Amino acid sequence: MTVAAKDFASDQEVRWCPGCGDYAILKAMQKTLADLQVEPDQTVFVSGIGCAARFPYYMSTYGFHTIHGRAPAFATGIKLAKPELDVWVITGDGDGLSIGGNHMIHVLRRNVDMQIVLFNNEIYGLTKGQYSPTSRRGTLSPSTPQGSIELPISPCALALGASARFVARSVDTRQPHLVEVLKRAHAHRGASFVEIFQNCVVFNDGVHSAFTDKGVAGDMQLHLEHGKPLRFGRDAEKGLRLKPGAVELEVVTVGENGVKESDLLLHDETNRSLASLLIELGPPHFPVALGVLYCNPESSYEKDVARQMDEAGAHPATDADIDTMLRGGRTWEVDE
Amino acid sequence: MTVAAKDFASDQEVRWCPGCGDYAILKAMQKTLADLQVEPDQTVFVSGIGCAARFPYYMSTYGFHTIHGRAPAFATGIKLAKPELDVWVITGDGDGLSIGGNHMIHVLRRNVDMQIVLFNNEIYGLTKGQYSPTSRRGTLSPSTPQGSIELPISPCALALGASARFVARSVDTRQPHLVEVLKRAHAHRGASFVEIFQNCVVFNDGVHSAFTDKGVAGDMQLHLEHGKPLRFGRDAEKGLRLKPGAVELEVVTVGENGVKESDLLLHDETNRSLASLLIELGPPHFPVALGVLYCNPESSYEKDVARQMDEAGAHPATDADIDTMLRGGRTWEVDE
Amino acid sequence: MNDRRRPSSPDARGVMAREVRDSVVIRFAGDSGDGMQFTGSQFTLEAAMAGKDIATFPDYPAEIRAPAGTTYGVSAFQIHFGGGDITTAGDEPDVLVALNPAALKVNYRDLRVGGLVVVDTGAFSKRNLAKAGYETSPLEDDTLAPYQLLKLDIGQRTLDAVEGLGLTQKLALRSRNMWTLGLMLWMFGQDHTATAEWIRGKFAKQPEVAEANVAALLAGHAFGETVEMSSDVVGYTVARADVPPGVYRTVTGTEATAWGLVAGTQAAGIEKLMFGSYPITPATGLLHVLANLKRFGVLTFQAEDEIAAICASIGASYAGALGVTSSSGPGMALKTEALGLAVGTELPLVVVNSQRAGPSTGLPTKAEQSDLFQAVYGRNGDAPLPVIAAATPADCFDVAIEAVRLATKYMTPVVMLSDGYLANAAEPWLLPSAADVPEFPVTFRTEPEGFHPFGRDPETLARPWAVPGTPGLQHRVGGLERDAESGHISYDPENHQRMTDLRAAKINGIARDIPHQDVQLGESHGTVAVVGWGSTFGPIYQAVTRLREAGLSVSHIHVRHLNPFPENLGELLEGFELVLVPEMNNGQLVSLLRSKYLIPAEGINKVSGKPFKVSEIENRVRVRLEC
Amino acid sequence: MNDRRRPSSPDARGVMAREVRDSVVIRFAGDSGDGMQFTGSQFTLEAAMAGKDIATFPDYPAEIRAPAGTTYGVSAFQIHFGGGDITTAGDEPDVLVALNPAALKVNYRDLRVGGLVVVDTGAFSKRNLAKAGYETSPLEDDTLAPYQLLKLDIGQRTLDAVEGLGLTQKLALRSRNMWTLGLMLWMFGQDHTATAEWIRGKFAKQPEVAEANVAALLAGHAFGETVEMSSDVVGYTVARADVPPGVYRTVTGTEATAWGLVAGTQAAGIEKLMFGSYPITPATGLLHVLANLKRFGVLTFQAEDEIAAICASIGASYAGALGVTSSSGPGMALKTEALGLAVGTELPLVVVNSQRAGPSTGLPTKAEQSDLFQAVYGRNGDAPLPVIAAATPADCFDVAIEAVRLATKYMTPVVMLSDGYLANAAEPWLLPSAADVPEFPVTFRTEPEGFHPFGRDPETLARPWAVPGTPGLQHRVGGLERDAESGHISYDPENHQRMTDLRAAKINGIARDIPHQDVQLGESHGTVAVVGWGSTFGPIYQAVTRLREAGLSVSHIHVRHLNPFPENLGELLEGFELVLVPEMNNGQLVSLLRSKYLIPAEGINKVSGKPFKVSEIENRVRVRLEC
Ligand SMILES: Cc1ncc(C[n+]2csc(CCOP(=O)(O)OP(=O)(O)O)c2C)c(N)n1
Ligand SMILES: Cc1ncc(C[n+]2csc(CCOP(=O)(O)OP(=O)(O)O)c2C)c(N)n1
Ligand code: SF4
Ligand code: SF4
Ligand SMILES: [Mg+2]
Ligand SMILES: [Mg+2]
Repeated sequence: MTVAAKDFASDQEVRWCPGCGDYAILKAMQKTLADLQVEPDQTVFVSGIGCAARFPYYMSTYGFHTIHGRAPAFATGIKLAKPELDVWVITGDGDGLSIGGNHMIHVLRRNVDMQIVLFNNEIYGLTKGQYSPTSRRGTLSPSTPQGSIELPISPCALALGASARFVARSVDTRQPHLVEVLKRAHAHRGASFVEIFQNCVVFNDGVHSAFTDKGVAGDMQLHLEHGKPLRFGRDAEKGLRLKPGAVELEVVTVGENGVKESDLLLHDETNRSLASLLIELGPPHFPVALGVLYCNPESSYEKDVARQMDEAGAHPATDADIDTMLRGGRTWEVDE
Repeated sequence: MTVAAKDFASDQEVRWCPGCGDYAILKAMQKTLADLQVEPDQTVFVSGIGCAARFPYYMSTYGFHTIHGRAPAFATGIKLAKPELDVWVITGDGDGLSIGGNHMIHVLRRNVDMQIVLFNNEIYGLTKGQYSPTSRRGTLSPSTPQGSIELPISPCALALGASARFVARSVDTRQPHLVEVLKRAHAHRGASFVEIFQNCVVFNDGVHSAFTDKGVAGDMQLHLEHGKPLRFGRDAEKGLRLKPGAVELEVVTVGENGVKESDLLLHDETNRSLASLLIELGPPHFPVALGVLYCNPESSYEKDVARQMDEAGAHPATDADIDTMLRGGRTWEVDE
Repeated sequence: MNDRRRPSSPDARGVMAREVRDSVVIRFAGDSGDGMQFTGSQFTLEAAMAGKDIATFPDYPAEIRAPAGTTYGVSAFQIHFGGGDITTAGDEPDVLVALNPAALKVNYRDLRVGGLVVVDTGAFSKRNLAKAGYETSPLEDDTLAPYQLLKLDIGQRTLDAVEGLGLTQKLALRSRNMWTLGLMLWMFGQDHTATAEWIRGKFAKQPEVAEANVAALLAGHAFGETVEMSSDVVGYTVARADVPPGVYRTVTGTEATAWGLVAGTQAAGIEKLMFGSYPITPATGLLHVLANLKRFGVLTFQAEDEIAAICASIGASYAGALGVTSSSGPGMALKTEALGLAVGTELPLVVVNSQRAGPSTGLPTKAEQSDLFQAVYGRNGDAPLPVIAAATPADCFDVAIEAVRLATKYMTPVVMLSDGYLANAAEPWLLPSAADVPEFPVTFRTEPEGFHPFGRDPETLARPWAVPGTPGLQHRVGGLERDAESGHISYDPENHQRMTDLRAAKINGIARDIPHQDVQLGESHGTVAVVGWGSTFGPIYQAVTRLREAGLSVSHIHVRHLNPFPENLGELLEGFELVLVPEMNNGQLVSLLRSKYLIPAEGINKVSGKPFKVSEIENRVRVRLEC
Repeated sequence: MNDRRRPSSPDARGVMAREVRDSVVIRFAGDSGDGMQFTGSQFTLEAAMAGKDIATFPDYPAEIRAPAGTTYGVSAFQIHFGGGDITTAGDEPDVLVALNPAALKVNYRDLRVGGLVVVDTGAFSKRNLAKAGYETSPLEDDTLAPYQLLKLDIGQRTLDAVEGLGLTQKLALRSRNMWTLGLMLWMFGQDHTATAEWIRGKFAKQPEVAEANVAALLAGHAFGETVEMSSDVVGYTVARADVPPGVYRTVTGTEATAWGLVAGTQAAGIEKLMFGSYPITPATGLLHVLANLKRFGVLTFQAEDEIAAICASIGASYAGALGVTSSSGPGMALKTEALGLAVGTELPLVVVNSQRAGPSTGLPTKAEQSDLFQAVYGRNGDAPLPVIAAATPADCFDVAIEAVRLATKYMTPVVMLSDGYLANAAEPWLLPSAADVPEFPVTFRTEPEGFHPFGRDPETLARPWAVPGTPGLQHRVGGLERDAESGHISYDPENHQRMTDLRAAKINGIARDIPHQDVQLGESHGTVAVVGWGSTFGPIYQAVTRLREAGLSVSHIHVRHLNPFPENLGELLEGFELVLVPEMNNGQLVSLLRSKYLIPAEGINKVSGKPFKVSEIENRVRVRLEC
């Protein structure tokens, strides 16, 4: 029996603001799971607190709406207790990078098998619009009436710095692309990190429009494909290459002053340094790199734990030999 | 009146294990401050908890031994309250990267003017030797009797991922080098991050010897100098260059099959991508890059805060006009 | 409405008579998007300026903007205004304004029987009825039988009013709330000029929006006048309160707290107030208000989490500023470790807890008093600190000043308890002048001679405040137990005992430095003492008033200092046969009182996320007295 | 030594007579590097195997390895062994072994007058004397006049013993402690074969080290025999305890807790115990022990901090494992937010708190009982949960099982209180057999029909445990208030009241499911009840024994269940004129008792980081009775 996208919708009314980018992500997720034909009862959505974090309530799978910033830790415990479960973490830029930054970097480093999806709207939505760690300098918000002054954090750069093995990006409203990225994340064994550029219509409307608006998308989005040259532009006329002898990318136009496609850099998902170069790109001078930036699998944490359990000759506690346990070590007998 | 290194020693007996690398760092720090002729009463050492974190007690400056992992937050408050103070944060790989990882990335991102010195001994010393986030895979410790299974975190890679503007490395026992690095960190306005490879004789003896031992140092240490070619080796015969057309470094020997010094990559402290390439290097195939990996100043947080205070026409609270404050907004008079 | 009628008489404008009322309770209800909070605040302002006494209760949903028309997206604002001293927002509205079916459904049951329901019929479409879960329209069946019903197509009338300003229908309908406000202002004989001005100010950048809102406001007001003769809209005159003369404003607990903190900082002679915080409902407002007070020496720091927020504030205090932090519910839990450090290192710190319904995330937008135990006992180790609580929005000003006084005089963290109700509720406030604020200047240690970081003032047992940057005072402090003199790390058992005793003695000693407990209402001994703390002040006060009017021997005692208690509190309570303690929790103050004074105090508890109704307390006391 | 002398008689080995003692207290003291903890444990083992009853008190510094020879680097291990039931490590040592001047300086004052001091003269060099802050050698002046002094050049004798094994002098001297142990074993007529074996096992990889240690051990023992005739070393025979027959081992609180958790997991029929923790003194030991129990279904997770540790454990429970976490002091404070979520979502969880001296970082290696308030009250909101405490190292086994029973039967987090003393102290333990462990199998929900995530067992009020992966039971849980049936988010005021009441009723109901409070010693009514909890059991028990021997009407009541209390506790306490509550805090249980039962209980408090001495409690009770 097959499950349709709508089968992944829970009976709960969705409570985001009308027009919120989260609706599109919810739909994309339901489509993804339907395409993958995953079993709702084997799937768990874990979240922290925030608008994004309400996500699990709207899925017909198992769901755990935990506390602010800690979802990766709960998810780790779930995965350790029941490795066969399919675990997704839904978080926001505040939940996952402000209060939750530490758990984020450690779950990535540990490489626990789960998909971590971060909705980046560059604002604290649920608490009514304060700037977040991803907000650009100068963001006006109730807590920064003169504009924020901190350098924003790049979620993917941080993930890479924390030695994540899978890092990807997509956009809330680009359903086909988003679904593909989510499938790649799901296919990856270990912790996969997906940043979704999401629009908060109420408190940060249009914050991503410099590269998401229909008009500019072509020129401002670089769609990555492993092994393919880094091409973009309305008619894919532009491309990226390494500045000769320097560790720096530059935009070139194929055809113009003798630039051939073969001069362009090829995308290599397994090259960490290339990934970090691509992550830094963005308006006005560069396009935003979307898709799988880095994918370089390593054995996952819960698998290695299971292996050590086996090596240690683990039994279920239910048939553990308590007497052996208590008598392991020096004992003596006192008789009548 | 000048201050000597010994003037920076407090009256407290130093309580680290005999032979601990921390002693050397303490000496180097005292020499650094003496060379810089800083004023002890204008200097504050802030730390969390751990062997490393005992550091402030041994300095004749002001010192605050706070709680585990939170030193950067305390230091931020100190700097905001009194920007003229010279603030140093002393932390360990557990204090600064395990429980304290989040504050670490945010203080770096905010770029608050302070020097953060992380003693990396790849172990939890004070709690008697459990593995830490920087411990290599397979580390045997009381909590990992079968060896640790997590991928270690690279402190400098994480700092860079968190958009730190100054990242450097040195070794506990290489005093001249360490003193130079500490001076550079001190000269940098904004948050400077310094990783010191430190030896825990009791719980992780010799963990860094693959590149710190006298015998191998020459071949396994790459000393960075801005603008200079990346050369290393006992007789500086070796060097690094970019693999043609790829984002990858390779070791070459100058003189051998036509490699000229001019082929070597020059160190550029301001190139973030180069820094991340260098950070990844290490035994067995590459040397460990020491010195200033990245230095690219940006206006610092507490300065921008001060600027906004001025723009807002701030007065000291002591001569704030309370009546104006209370009457700002709609008021009305009720008369007899 | 208070039913005592007076002979009707020509009112100010000399036209037909209005009915007279002592006080009225109105509740504005609509969608989160309908601007009910704004409508309510403006009505509050106009009423206050007309010399009415006032209490308000804003009640909004946790969702930012739930889908329009759903019951969980309903936002409401209740205001109780008139003569006499009004201390609660009122048990039962006399008038309910419902701008859509969901708003009606959620609120009508609270209305007093015979009360007036004003609905916008234009919003009662099939779709909206369905969204609210109504099969049939409550306007057609007998749902509203017990009430007077006033049906108006407010939407249409608003459109008419703004016609010609060239607004889209969507935008035009945004002014429905102003039309409604206009009508209500007329109905209760209020002016509307302040509101018109206010609107023009707020929408200065969008003149057409400003004009639309003003037009709607005036139209609503005019509507009242024109239909005046018809029976279905009656005007009322509501009594003025005879309040003391002076300059007034409306104030919320959040504003009063912010201003009190600044005033306290000045009173202590400290140059900088460093407020470190991380957003959380309902504490966030304090961050927002303080972020706009830089001019007065306030520096705000939005940290990465609550732990960093309190740590940065402690760091600021260590460096000579006044460190302040604030949070609610889960965020307060995260601060407990660092609070222990502030206790151990004996640094001043003010922690403002805007309590919300728990446990865990609980009900973020609902008020509760369930963090008292946490404030007094919620740390590892014996870690005593002072705890005080505010009673009303305006009282937050004085309590915040007191918090600063205790923190700086005794070198200790202080927890100030507020709650989600106080934070958002507004009341008119007779403005104090700077001159009224008590002075309690701190002295920073500067003399190196004989300096001991943990030497103590024999009087207060406070240690010196020695700030980095002071020549010759270099020293180290930390969380490990400190030698009673030098502050150096000390593992000596006797020293630990001594320090533990000193920390306890210092905080207990504060009891000698606070006012004796007074009696709010009634005699200082008698049958029943109703003892309260925090925002239950209003309902308790009214309930006790009524009980006393009914001739019962009941007194009201309101405790501001919860740790330590005023010296005479035990003795005072001994004077009553029965001590009843109403709390919006499962019995926290009551257990502190029982433990400390061994009196058989009994709790009256409500944990529904809503404030007590006066009648609830009144009845519980009566019931207890009968049996 | 107990001074009651018996006629000396030929001992086992038929040689010259030994003096006979009921029980003896020895303290081994030296540098952190001298292996005193190891020496003490081995002596413990030998004594226990010889059928003595035993109590020990390891006392080590916070510094890992402070510079050799300094007073703050001194590590000590005290053991009390002999006949009769021994429940404390003894107030005053009869014998002090001091391997350097610092060890002597820190410890000699505790020695009973007339007691024996054994020193290694080789270690009393000028340098070491200076390090310990001695101008003149205490061996030369009259510092030790009140005691018997036995001066031996242990260093030299050790070197002689290991000569020929080709060890460096540095390495050779490492065996000083074994030589000393050998002598002490001889002095008290103990065997040494187990130790020899143990050494060979431990140093299997370094045979020369093993041999050196064994050689030193034998030499020390032989020394006793050979110098036997001389007066300065006398042998003793210490009484055996007549303990019940069976298989014994020595056990620390940490080990017993670990094993109890595993036994409890099995008793509950759960396959996996998921222990999430972050290292902290003195809780860390539990992580170390459990990390070696994978064979028994234990999975350990060292998290990045305490918050992640408890959250991962809650996640594991949510997924059907038994989630357990553990910490101390500051680490416990960090868990309070997540604890609230476990209360709200009603998931089983065991939290083991090895209490240490606070506040804040406090004295990490010293024991205290000052987290009781935090355990019972230290969360935001009304968040009730069960709290139980262990009395002795072995008792940790039963208490851990009880914690698992309550957590799984009532779907609630449970706090188990231990402390730094229990964690490290050892006692002989008559091993239970698996068969003795009670069974309390959980039933995981599998039936979709009529499944309500927050439906409740009418008996226990526990909600069903429905684990992800179970077909048809998909549901959502979280920290926002949940509908009493469906578990969906509910902002309904009545529902919040109902859920608050249910949460309270569920925990209070546990009182019906735990044993009635019994009396440990003495009558169930009388003049004085001395009420204790946790590790003060031993000293209170001894003090009450002595008071009763002195004919006073004093009873000992030990409370294991601290929240809720046993149903009959109040009634029981009513039966005494005076209730005294000794605690290693500033009065926490005493205030819970006063508040709950309105009895004028009084505290006997000690907050020095050291356990009560029997005499301290005895005297405080006597003093209180006189006046
Ligand atoms: C411990 C704690 N601190 C603070 C909060 C308040 N809070 C809830 S969500 C949130 C930030 C949400 O921002 P983000 O993660 O970006 O999610 P969004 O609402 O933007 O989707 C905050 C500060 C909380 N619930 N708990
Ligand atoms: C909140 C809290 N958790 C845990 C601890 C215990 N603890 C103290 S130091 C430390 C780790 C120290 O490791 P590191 O930072 O690398 O410092 P090192 O001792 O190696 O120099 C831990 C886990 C603590 N003191 N406080
Ligand atoms: S506040 Fe922003 S993020 Fe939150 S629901 Fe509304 S639109 Fe979406
Ligand atoms: S444990 Fe290691 S890090 Fe700590 S003091 Fe000893 S040697 Fe140094
Ligand atoms: Mg966001
Ligand atoms: Mg370390």
